[in-house]
Amino acid sequence: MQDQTVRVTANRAISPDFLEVEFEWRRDFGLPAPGQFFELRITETTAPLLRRPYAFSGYDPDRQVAAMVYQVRGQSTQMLARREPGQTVRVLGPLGNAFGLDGRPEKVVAVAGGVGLGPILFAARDIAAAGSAVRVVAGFRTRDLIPDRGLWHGLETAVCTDDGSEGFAGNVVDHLRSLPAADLDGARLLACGPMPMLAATHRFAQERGLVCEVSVEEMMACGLGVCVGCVVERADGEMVRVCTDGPIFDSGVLAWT
Amino acid sequence: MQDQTVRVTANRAISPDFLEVEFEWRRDFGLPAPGQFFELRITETTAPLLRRPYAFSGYDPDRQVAAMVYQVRGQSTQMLARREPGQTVRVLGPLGNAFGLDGRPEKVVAVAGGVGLGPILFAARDIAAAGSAVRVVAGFRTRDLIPDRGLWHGLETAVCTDDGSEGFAGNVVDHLRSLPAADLDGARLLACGPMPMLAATHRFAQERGLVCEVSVEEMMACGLGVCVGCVVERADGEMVRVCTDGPIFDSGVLAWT
Amino acid sequence: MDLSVRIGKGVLKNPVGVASGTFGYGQEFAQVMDLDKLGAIYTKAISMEPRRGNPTPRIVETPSGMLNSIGLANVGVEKFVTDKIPFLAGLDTATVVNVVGTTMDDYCNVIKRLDDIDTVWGYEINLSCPNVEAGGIQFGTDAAMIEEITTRMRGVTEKPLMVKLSPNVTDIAEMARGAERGGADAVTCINTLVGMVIDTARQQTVIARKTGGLSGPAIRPIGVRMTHEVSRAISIPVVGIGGITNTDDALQYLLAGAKAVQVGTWNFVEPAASQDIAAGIADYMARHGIARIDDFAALLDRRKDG
Amino acid sequence: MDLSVRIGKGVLKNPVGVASGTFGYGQEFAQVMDLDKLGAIYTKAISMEPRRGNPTPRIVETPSGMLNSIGLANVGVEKFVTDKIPFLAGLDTATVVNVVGTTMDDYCNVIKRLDDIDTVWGYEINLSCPNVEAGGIQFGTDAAMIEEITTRMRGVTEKPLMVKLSPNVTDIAEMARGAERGGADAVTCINTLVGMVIDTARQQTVIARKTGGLSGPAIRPIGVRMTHEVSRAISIPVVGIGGITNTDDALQYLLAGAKAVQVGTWNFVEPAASQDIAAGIADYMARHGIARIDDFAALLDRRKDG
Ligand SMILES: Cc1cc2nc3c(=O)[nH]c(=O)nc-3n(C[C@H](O)[C@H](O)[C@H](O)COP(=O)(O)OP(=O)(O)OC[C@H]3O[C@@H](n4cnc5c(N)ncnc54)[C@H](O)[C@@H]3O)c2cc1C
Ligand SMILES: Cc1cc2nc3c(=O)[nH]c(=O)nc-3n(C[C@H](O)[C@H](O)[C@H](O)COP(=O)(O)OP(=O)(O)OC[C@H]3O[C@@H](n4cnc5c(N)ncnc54)[C@H](O)[C@@H]3O)c2cc1C
Ligand SMILES: Cc1cc2nc3c(=O)[nH]c(=O)nc-3n(C[C@H](O)[C@H](O)[C@H](O)COP(=O)(O)O)c2cc1C
Ligand SMILES: Cc1cc2nc3c(=O)[nH]c(=O)nc-3n(C[C@H](O)[C@H](O)[C@H](O)COP(=O)(O)O)c2cc1C
Ligand code: FES
Ligand code: FES
Repeated sequence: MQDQTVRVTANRAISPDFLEVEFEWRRDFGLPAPGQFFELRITETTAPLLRRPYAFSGYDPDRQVAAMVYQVRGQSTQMLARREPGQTVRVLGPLGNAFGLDGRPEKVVAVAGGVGLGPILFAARDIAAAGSAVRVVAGFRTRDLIPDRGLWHGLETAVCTDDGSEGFAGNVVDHLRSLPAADLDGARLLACGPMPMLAATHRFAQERGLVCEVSVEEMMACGLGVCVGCVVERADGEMVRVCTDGPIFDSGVLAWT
Repeated sequence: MQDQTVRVTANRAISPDFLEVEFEWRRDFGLPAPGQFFELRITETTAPLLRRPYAFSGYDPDRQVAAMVYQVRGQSTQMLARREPGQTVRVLGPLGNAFGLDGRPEKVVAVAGGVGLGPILFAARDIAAAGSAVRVVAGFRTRDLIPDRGLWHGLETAVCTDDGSEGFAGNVVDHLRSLPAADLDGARLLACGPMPMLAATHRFAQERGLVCEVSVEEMMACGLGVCVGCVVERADGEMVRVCTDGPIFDSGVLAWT
Repeated sequence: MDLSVRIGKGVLKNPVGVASGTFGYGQEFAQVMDLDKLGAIYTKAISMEPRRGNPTPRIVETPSGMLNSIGLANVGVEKFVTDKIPFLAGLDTATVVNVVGTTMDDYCNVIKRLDDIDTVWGYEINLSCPNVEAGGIQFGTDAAMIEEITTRMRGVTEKPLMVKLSPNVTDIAEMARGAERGGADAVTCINTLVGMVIDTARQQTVIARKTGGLSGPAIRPIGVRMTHEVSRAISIPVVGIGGITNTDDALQYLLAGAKAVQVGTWNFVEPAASQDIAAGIADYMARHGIARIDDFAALLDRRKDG
Repeated sequence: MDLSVRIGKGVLKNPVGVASGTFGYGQEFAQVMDLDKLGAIYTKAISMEPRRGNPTPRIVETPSGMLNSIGLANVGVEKFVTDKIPFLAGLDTATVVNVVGTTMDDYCNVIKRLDDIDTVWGYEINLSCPNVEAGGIQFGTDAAMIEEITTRMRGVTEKPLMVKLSPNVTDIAEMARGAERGGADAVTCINTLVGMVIDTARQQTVIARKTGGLSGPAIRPIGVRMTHEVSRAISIPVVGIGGITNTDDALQYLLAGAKAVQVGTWNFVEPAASQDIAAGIADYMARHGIARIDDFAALLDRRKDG
């Protein structure tokens, strides 16, 4: 884990909804693993005050460049979207744990909702490179919001749209349900996206007796485990911190209310 | 007076101390006159919160571009220095009154300290164009801080350095004192710079019986005359607002303590 | 949909006003916005005699806020009547006169001088002044004193009377109850918090009078919280203020329990911001099926999704 | 030049500490900074029993600040002794334990449990909790209650005892005097201000428990002002805190009258910031010919240039 001021090397829209930023990440900062995140700060101001957590969407060890897929939501992402190549940001990481809690699985279905796509593609590429079978399921509201397909080049990917305007008509869990049972047999599910999607994926995994790893989002102040702001409840009643005990959890250990 | 979001067209260092920014200023915003100022806002954040006042250093009615010379002091000027051509800022103006309180004088000595240089050169060029005699006196700490001389191209300009490393050795008032009395006879003094320099110029003008117009700086919150934060005292005891009653005052009407 | 707000015997056509001390007497802003879109203009504080105000520096910026120590500089009530009222009278918006004094009589005398003027819609009483008769303790930090001064002012006017509350207290709800008992028609919540900035190079406070009032977005969470607390403690309307910059901020105050709002410091940053907030509120009401301002009060934390 | 600070029977090697609740128990920050550069680590609040804390969301950002409603989640004193003390004991910096409870006995019991442990340097008493024996009013908003609880704690320890003051009061100097009368060795000034943020889309407060404590640069002017006020009202040292991000901010507190400072929320933004502030203060002292921390007190507003 390192705290560094680094140069942005690219920053561009990849869909009407998503942007992708690339930035220097020297090997000696620590190699980012899929599922891990970093805390980004736009400097020169105290508003926004806190850093924001973002999941890595890829890492190129040769160029020593990391990537992240994001969506403009508020002040911090607005300011990030205006950063041009050559300008700097501050990054602290890699933080948190990674997908593959229990060792690298043999067969994986990786499910993405919204900007969850970034870490899911990172994980899928990593798993495919290690020789495991992997299938990506990515959900979008409508066809116009689907990013450049080059993004998942080389990965078996099913696109779902809520309005049926392209690919599978329905959400990602509807799609899982539509798959032949054999396709999922013994598969590990990985999921990243909004809470309701994670909950639905978890329930589906329970029904089918599958292990499901979810990447959880919670408001974070520190990202370092000290403020105790980002807790979620486990099924056993313990409060655990998303930033240091997660963000990846076996969905079976969490309390889903 | 208009409040507008405009594009920066140029923004570059002109000395180790000074930068010059140029930005769109449509004729219908109102033509800036020398001595007038505008209030600039770096958007997207509430820190810095308040706009900052800056004096125009020039206006090109053909290109419809205004200019301003500035110095990086705090948060707002730091952020401004990072603005690249094509990016935007918000500007409100033209505000305040202009040099030439009492009509256009025949003979002018225009005295600048620090970033006071911007409005002084604007005034000098304007006065020269109108056919009056004008001489510029510009003070700097040392030779290395003197900007590109192209800035005062075509204007009779005396450079002073506090350490004598170039031009006249001493401050701008020392220089005035060194001039043959005839050079100043009947001249109007214009002065823009730090308060102690304005006070010294005022005293000099009193000694010689000259009229002296000073551009006064005070902390401003609104720039519009409503907060009553920017007041200075007149010799008659009245409090007047720098933003709307000034920023240019006949030095004789102010209380110099 | 009805944007109007009833306060005592008066009605504001919409809930959005501009705060005392941040809008002068209206004139300066006419160049950049349409003043008739405002529900009310709260004037700079008016005292019986003109006041020069405090020495400079009077202003310093702080993170997402500012301190001011203007010292209630104003033209005095006579000049206000002759020089400022005529312009305000021509507007289609309520003129609420912010009143200050150093004795209870002072306050009453300002009101008496103005009460016959039709175009003075009502009063907002600024209690963050030292009471010279009570050894200089601020009018606004003692509930009994608030009740007494409100009662006395109530005796001299039937026009809407709002009491502006200081946030520099342990229990602001108690202060509000004092105002309500004294007969106020509304309370304004909040005035500035006392703050200090030190120039470490010069080893001096930046503000000449050492402390100043903190305003701006920095204090918004405090204003919203106090509005929430006060609106649950009294039954007269609360006018919410502190750090409002846009429609969303104004809606926070309305959801917290305010019936009207004021934009203060932000007028310095975006002079035309206030004119769009009333329209923004109307738009929100339309989208959420809210028929009138009074209906905001019941919306917060119904936890329909829980 | 001497950077050390005497508080009661203890000495801090330099005036810069990290605030309770913003630094965990130190361990997490060892990766990004040199903890031995700190004068003190103020631990997360410790209560007799472990506490789960409040429901989430517990945190929301505000302009140049944040609200937190962690609810004093902590591991409890026993686990603190077994799991956290060993790491802290290995550091060359003072461990100040921040203590909470809901009865006066609670507070005293935490201190009794810890007092024999050599590496516990002293205590900081967090009074922004409801006193269940006094109908839930906060310990920190009543000077008599502050005096009483301080007296009781003074009875069980000779170690440095600091009382942390709440800014949510009309007269913080009076609270400080209560602590001084009770026998405190210092006061910490300030804890968080109560604030609220409303999510207008969901018509809910963002914080699950509705209100949270406002901290960060937004409150710095309030902290500096209260430090100025308090340090003139008592003769025991004041530890200044609120919105400190760098040396200049820390110097504002020292010039206002503080003898030591704490960095809080800013640890989340720049985790290593605190380690450089002591050096920054030393540098300033060298440039201004200030021999010891005590000499800061006399510098403000001498108006040498006036
Ligand atoms: C582990 C983790 C990984 C994430 N990865 C990504 C990613 O790869 N791409 C991406 O676009 N977003 C990601 N997010 C969400 C990202 O943190 C928010 O989009 C970002 O904080 C928005 O900041 P803002 O200032 O633009 O918006 P704001 O105006 O601050 O907030 C907009 C919304 O974003 C959420 N949010 C704000 N601050 C935080 C915070 N400190 N922690 C968590 N959520 C917050 C809230 O729901 C808020 O309503 C991740 C969050 C977590 C916890
Ligand atoms: C009428 C007028 C014309 C000016 N023209 C120029 C100009 O042409 N070029 C230029 O570089 N500067 C000019 N200034 C000064 C300029 O406003 C400050 O340099 C600027 O505010 C610095 O902002 P900052 O955020 O970078 O620094 P900050 O950190 O905010 O402040 C640094 C210092 O700048 C001064 N300052 C800050 N805010 C204000 C304010 N609102 N009003 C006045 N002074 C302030 C204070 O002395 C402060 O200590 C002018 C000021 C006035 C009043
Ligand atoms: C420069 C300035 C002058 C003010 N003058 C007055 C005043 O005369 N009377 C008054 O009641 N409040 C005065 N206030 C307080 C504001 O009306 C308002 O209560 C406060 O600024 C909080 O709102 P804001 O955060 O939107 O600015 C003044 C505030 C500022 C910034
Ligand atoms: C997340 C968080 C948790 C806190 N927990 C405690 C606590 O346990 N005990 C305490 O006395 N103060 C606690 N505080 C208050 C801080 O110690 C400090 O007084 C306050 O945040 C103001 O300082 P700052 O602006 O530098 O953060 C907490 C603050 C934050 C932000
Ligand atoms: S964000 Fe602070 S503990 Fe997780
Ligand atoms: S800056 Fe507000 S009156 Fe001049």
